[in-house]
Amino acid sequence: MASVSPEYALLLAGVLFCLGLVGVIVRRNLLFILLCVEIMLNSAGLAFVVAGARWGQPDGQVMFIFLLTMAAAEVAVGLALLILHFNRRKTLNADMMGGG
Amino acid sequence: MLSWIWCIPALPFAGFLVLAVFGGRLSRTLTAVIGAGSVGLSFLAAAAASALFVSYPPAGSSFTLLLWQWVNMSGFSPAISFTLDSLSVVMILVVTGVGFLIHLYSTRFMLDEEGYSRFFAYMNLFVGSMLILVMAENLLLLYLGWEGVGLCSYLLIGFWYTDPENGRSARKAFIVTRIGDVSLSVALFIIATTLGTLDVREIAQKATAMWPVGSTLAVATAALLLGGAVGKSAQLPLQTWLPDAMAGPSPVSALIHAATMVTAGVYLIARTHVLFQLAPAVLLAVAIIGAAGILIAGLSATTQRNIKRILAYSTMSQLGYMFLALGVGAWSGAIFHLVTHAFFKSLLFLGAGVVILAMNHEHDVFAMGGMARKSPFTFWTFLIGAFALAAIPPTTAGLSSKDQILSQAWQSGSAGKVFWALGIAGAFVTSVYIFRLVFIVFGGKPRAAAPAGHGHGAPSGAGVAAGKDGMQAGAVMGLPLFLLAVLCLVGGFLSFPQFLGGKPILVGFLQTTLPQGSVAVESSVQTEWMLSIVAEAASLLGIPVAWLIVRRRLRMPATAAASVDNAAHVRFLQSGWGFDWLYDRVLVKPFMLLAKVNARDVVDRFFDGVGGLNMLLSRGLRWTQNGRVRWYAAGAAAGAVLIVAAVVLL
Amino acid sequence: MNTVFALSAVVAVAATVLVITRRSAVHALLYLVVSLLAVAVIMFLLGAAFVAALEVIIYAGAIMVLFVFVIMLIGHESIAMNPRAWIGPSVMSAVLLAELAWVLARGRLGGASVTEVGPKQVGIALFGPYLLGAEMAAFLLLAGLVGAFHLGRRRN
Amino acid sequence: MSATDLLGLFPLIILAGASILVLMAAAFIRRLVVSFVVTLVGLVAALAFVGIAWHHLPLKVGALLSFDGFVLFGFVLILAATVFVAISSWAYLRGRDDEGGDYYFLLILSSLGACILAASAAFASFFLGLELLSVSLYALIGWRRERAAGTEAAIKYLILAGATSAFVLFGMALIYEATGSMDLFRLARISSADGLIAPVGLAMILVGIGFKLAVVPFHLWTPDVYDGAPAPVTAYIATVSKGAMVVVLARALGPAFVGNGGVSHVSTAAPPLVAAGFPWVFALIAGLSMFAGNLLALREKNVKRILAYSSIAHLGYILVAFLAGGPQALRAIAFYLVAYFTMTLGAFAVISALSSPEKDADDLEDYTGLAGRSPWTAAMLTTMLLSLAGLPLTAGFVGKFLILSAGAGAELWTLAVIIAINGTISIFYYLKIVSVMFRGAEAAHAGSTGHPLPAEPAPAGVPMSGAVGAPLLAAIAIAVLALAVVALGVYPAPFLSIIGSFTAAGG
Amino acid sequence: MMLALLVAVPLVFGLAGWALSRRSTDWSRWLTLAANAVNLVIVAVLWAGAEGAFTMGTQPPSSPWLAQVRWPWIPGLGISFSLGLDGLSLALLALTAFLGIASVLASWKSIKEKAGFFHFNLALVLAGVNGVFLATDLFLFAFFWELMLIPMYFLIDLWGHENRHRAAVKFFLFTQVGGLLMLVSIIGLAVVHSMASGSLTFEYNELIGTAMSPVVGMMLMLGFFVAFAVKLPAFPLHTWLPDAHTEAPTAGSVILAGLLLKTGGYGLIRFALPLFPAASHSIAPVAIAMAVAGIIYGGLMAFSQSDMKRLVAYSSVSHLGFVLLGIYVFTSQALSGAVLQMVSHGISTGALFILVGALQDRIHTRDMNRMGGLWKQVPRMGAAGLVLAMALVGLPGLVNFVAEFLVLVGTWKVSMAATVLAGVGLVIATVYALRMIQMAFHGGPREKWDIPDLSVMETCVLFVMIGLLVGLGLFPQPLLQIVDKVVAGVLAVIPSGGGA
Repeated sequence: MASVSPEYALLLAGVLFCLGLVGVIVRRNLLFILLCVEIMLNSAGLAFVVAGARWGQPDGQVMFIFLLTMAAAEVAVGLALLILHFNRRKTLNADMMGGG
Repeated sequence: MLSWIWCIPALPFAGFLVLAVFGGRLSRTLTAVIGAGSVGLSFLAAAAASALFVSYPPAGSSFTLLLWQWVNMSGFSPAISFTLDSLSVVMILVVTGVGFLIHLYSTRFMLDEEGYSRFFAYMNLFVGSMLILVMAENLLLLYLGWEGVGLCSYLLIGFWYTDPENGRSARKAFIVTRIGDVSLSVALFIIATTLGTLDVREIAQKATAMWPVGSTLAVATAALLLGGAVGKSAQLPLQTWLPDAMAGPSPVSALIHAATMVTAGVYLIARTHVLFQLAPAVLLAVAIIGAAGILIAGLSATTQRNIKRILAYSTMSQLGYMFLALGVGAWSGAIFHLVTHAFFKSLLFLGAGVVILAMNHEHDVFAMGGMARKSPFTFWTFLIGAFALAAIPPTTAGLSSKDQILSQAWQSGSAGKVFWALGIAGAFVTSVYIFRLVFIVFGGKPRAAAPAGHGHGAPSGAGVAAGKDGMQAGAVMGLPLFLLAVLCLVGGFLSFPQFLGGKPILVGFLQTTLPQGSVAVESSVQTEWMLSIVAEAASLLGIPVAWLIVRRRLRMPATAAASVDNAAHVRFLQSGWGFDWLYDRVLVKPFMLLAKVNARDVVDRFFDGVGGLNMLLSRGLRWTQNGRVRWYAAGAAAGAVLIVAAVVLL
Repeated sequence: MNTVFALSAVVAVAATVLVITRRSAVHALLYLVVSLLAVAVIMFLLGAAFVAALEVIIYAGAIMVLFVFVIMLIGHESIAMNPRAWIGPSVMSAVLLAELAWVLARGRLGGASVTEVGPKQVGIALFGPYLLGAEMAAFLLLAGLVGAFHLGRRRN
Repeated sequence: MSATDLLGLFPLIILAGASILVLMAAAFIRRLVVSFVVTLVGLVAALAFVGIAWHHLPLKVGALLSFDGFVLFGFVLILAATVFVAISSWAYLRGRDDEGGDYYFLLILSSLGACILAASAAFASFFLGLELLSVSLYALIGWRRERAAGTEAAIKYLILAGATSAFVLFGMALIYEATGSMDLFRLARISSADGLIAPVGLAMILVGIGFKLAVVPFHLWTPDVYDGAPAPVTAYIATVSKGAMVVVLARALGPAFVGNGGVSHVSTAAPPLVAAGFPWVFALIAGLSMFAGNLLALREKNVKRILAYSSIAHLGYILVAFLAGGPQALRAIAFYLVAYFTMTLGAFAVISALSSPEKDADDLEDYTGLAGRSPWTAAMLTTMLLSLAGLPLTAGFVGKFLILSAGAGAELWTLAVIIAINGTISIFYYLKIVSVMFRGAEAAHAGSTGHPLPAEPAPAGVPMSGAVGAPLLAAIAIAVLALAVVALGVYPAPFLSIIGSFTAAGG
Repeated sequence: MMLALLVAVPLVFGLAGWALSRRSTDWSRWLTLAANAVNLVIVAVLWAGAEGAFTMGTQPPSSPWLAQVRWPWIPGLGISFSLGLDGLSLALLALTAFLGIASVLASWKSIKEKAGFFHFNLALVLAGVNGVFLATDLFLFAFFWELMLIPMYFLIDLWGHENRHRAAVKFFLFTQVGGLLMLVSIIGLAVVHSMASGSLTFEYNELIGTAMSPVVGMMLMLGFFVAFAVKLPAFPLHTWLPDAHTEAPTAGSVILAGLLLKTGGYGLIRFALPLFPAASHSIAPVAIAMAVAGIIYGGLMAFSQSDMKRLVAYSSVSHLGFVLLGIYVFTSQALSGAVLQMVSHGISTGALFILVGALQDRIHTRDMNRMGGLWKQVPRMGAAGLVLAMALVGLPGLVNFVAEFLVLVGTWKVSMAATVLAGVGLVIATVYALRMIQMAFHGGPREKWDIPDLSVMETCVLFVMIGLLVGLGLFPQPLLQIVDKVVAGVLAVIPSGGGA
């Protein structure tokens, strides 16, 4: 098992995180926005794993597991809301949402 | 012994209070009784007090009655206290005496006006304030009376308030004099702060002790006092209010704007003559102002059409004589002329009042005429007044006082001669304008039929009927005229020129308060004769001149007359040398403009701006609340970037 | 610095880029699965085999399937993006990334190697010190469940 | 961990149990009142156990949770607030065809999350508590499925919460990577010695915190969500989720500011965090939040949104005290939290009491003539608004005073003056509401009432009318809150000493 | 004990009146009236005591206070409920009770709707004002200071005229910004003091003489100064006043002009000067400039108004310029004059507002262009208006004259220019006062009004007030003596103060 420099892995996580962020801001489609949130969370998870690996502790992976559950819960509720919204508005365009 | 003199001013005040509170519900008779009676009683009291004062002269020949401490602070403790000395004795006698006669006259004169009780309330208030003014022991109390008479003058000028024009004149009078008052009050500040007292006698002592002659403080103080005096006494440059003040009823003009209030300035200077002696420059200024006033006002008087305005300008010019007297240090001479002037000028005004009433409130002399035939009594009394004013025998009032003034002017140093010359010229002008008036009004036959009244208050038909002639008007209006006429005839003997075998009774009496001034050096009898002969000549010369002027003017066809009246110099003189025009441009207009421009407080615009700015920011920020989740996320991301940047860089 | 890592990293990034640029949700989903798998590989390389497996099973498996269901439910619509919308965000994240990269660069690149942490240790940690955490996670899921249940319920 | 340490857990355990119980009960007896009563009992019981735990401070449960006086203070705050929200929710849900079982379940769970957040000692618990709170709120915000605004508000909240959580997690990961520690209290000791990664991580965590506190620039979601959510839930978001976050913030980062004079004293032997320019960040956030919140509210016509904006400003005030640091500041924060909770809950309680099944009472229009129709309600709302404006006789005044003294103590003059200015700006819109309430009354006198709400159901509108059940209870709750506001404003001394003991004990 | 009553009585009576007003609104009227009557009695008793103290010198020279109350309130913060009474407070408390009665009577008939709440607010304001005049704990002072605003806001916003809402908010905002800055300064002062002495306290007597650097002193002093200058109101900060005065109901205007403005002057004398002598001394030139500017500008504005209430409001700006002037020249005459001016302005302007209010109740306009020749209709009003106009002018014989004269005498020593300019202000006062009389009562009637003259009650109220003006004008000494000690005390601490 060759060594992987944590810094590069962290860098990768950073890249993914930023891509996710860009997606959240740019995409109009709520579904995509949710996807991008997932990307961000996932990259955070990766970062945790990296950190855990850096110190050789399991805590990182434990955090990743918690993160996973949280992501699941979030997605569940999120998608439920999405459907509710779509059934009413017949569109997923985020900018079509009222308020402001 | 004299501790009851407080009731001399108190009586008119009591009258005022009664009339003010119950005025509406009192019958006219009762009102008249209270109004005139209070002043009458006050006169009796004054007389008694004077008698006591003369027969048992108090220590230091002045009696002071301390009622209570007004303000009592470290370094500033004026009291409410009256003083009785020769000067105030003379003044209270004039004020209450002449005042009473005029009240008496008014009871009939005003009979048909509404606001009868209001009139007498104001008049009583005036007499009270005037008495406070002349009896005040310290300048602050004097100032109280000073403002009081100013207020009454305002109220009485505007007595017929329904006519806005009267209101204007009244306000003008109050405001212009008020300007003088401010200068006076500043003088009080200086005295109070530097001498630490406002008591006249203490001021005299301390000032002489602390201020060298001609010192800045002395000059400043005297100048500021003079400012107050010219305001009240309608001298240059604050004289413009007096002619307009004639909007008031004739008795008011007689009492306030001839006999008493306008002379307050003279009284003030006489009172504080010590300070003026410390400021020769100012004293000279007083003389100059006086001399100039004599001619400026006199010349204006020669061109007026309104009978009362003629008398008003005459008053100004006579006050000019008093100022001239003060200026040359003839304090008692000034007071003497003040007294005689009170006699003949009030007589003239009251007479004019009768005429006006008879002419149904017509003021234009050219609309009058033939009054001599219509009401001989008024004519003769008026004529006596005219003679007195012009200082022509057989009347003695004007004669002796003016003669004294001129002779003292003559003796008062180099400038004196000039002043004397001006005085002589003034004497000539005086007789010109007064006899012009007499000829026009009383000579010839009635010109314009008495036009309908200008409708002050009630249609004064009864007034006309009664007012045709003082005699027919009954004793009530006739008596004052008669008594005043007598006073004009004999009043001069109060201080008849010695070279004519007279005695300076009044002057001697005043000695205790007012030093003789330059009269001390009694000049030779020849000069005295020469001076008075010249003066007489000048006065007498005026009569034919006046006759010619009048005759020419009356023979003219209307158009020519109009063209003459519209000649530039005539209008210039009529307008009182254009002072009104000047002040209007320089002061009134700009003030009005400023007020107009800034009616909506400019400062407030600034605060409105602040509010507007907030609202603007609010609107700008609300634009960020566009409801777009992506935008919100972007905001958060931007925040993240900034914070991370801050952390990394700081 | 081995090639496998580099390769999977490239794949992950590329796939993610494709995810956020696709018009069709289904395509994006597939790319996301790819990227997740790549990430899983990296985790494996980092010696975290257990979570690598979880990544594949739960993330790429369960969660993505949820998305698929939703797409099936509501049919995928494609919403146009205007190209200029990309500039701002891209710049912003570029800055963020730069900051991050800079910070990391100032760190010790190519430093200590990683030590493998096996499932056993993870399990012990999870049900040892993190026991309460596990409980909380349970409630978290329950909350999500109930919430989704309420929201998804048809009007009664 | 010893047995006594478990005492700290009891409140949490009870909450968890209560939530399950509610779910069960709802499954069998589908009655709103039942769920409500169970919830109430659970909350009260939890409060009781807080009292017990109080005597055994400080407690530490494993690595994840630790309890000191301030945490318990937070518990009391959260639980009490939840009680009031539960009460007004009862009145609110009534007549909205809903047995409310899972509503109350989620309410309890979110409170549980808030408590965990407050008590968290490690990243894991911090993050889990945060998520528990958020995830429960998603559903609660979108509770009224029939209302588009609700759903959309929920979606927005979900997306932003998710994204910001990602920030938090990534930040945590960075810190863990840099320091090898996931101890929450390690944050305060982060310094340049830890390299630059750790501070960056902390910065990213702040994003999440800022989002929950709704301070500039993470505040943008506030008005939409406040507007869309049901009134009681809005009250909950405004109070509990922020309060919990403030508590944990004060615990985790407060120590970093203790003893230093704040911004003006960066030089003096300051703790590491200060060196890293965090004080400036906080100062900036505080100032901007005050201005943004108050300015935004100026032109707003929707009462819920006005309160949203004003809450942004109020958090700005609190941050000033937080920045000041030290026991004084802690006391100020605590008192201001209580004041803020009381008046915000009160205001929203009135709003939800006035709301009809069709729509929440959020238009300014709806309040014209309230004083005429139901003077007591108007009086209550006026009290709350005057308190929010920080006028005397109310808790708001004392609170603002304490904040200012804390700020002055640390010589944060600029911020103090900014508070003064903002206090003035805020007056404008609070008075606008008050004026409208009374103004309409005059209109009513003149015969033309504005846009009155239907008198029914406006239960609190006639609180003393002997209406039974929910309305009466809601009315009582409102009255209690109003009394509390006045009491705290008139005679705060005893309460201050209580807070003092809380903040001191085992802190 | 009695001091606390002064605050408590209006509060309790007001509440009772409100509660009972459900039965009959007269309850609220009578009770508010009673509250003020009680206060008047209390003040009278205290005054008698004070006289005794002065004559017998029983008052301990050590403490300036004639009476004190101090109960713990928030010990944790060094805050106590402490009240203190000295000559200054006494004079103003008397004024408060008196004007309270006047305003209740003046609005006896005119307030019909929600009279209970109205009188509750009235009582609350009075309680707040009394508190302000008594508080010797700075926190308590700030507390009362803000407390005054709320009921005043309601008085304007609910019972005011056309633009009442805007005016009310404007009034509140202006005063609030000052109040909050003052709060900051108060706290700052307490902090500075605690840093020096180690004990946190807000007690006036302990904070007095706190040493601090010039800069800090100036900063803190400015906080106070702004608050008081806004309330006074001093020249550039005056613009809230005309709106508030114009829109407020009669009683509101009376309280506002008669009392609330006085709290500004009181604050300056009680707090700004003694607490920050050095800073006050260095800011004096600015203050004097503001004062003079206010005197002239206010007069000019008053002249250009056609709304009678606005005219009076601006005249207040002008007259309170004298107060500011008198305070900041630091001479005993000027300072006594300033206090006297506060009292005289309170009475005269109060009376003027009652008069204008009565007029407006009858002809439903304040526009003087629609009045004119009213004297025929309502001679009593005319007469009262005339006297009060003379009060504006500062006619001798009325207390206003004594006050202004004292101020100016005191000022002359310090700044001749200021004195002269203020004198010009007096001329302008004449101009606008006479203009008011002319437009309202003199001249020909512009419109046909058929209105009743002053009612018996109104006549009595005005008669008493005018009587007071004259009485104090001739016998100001008792009042001056009461405040003499305070004046001396204040000037003793000013660097160059105590100038005879």
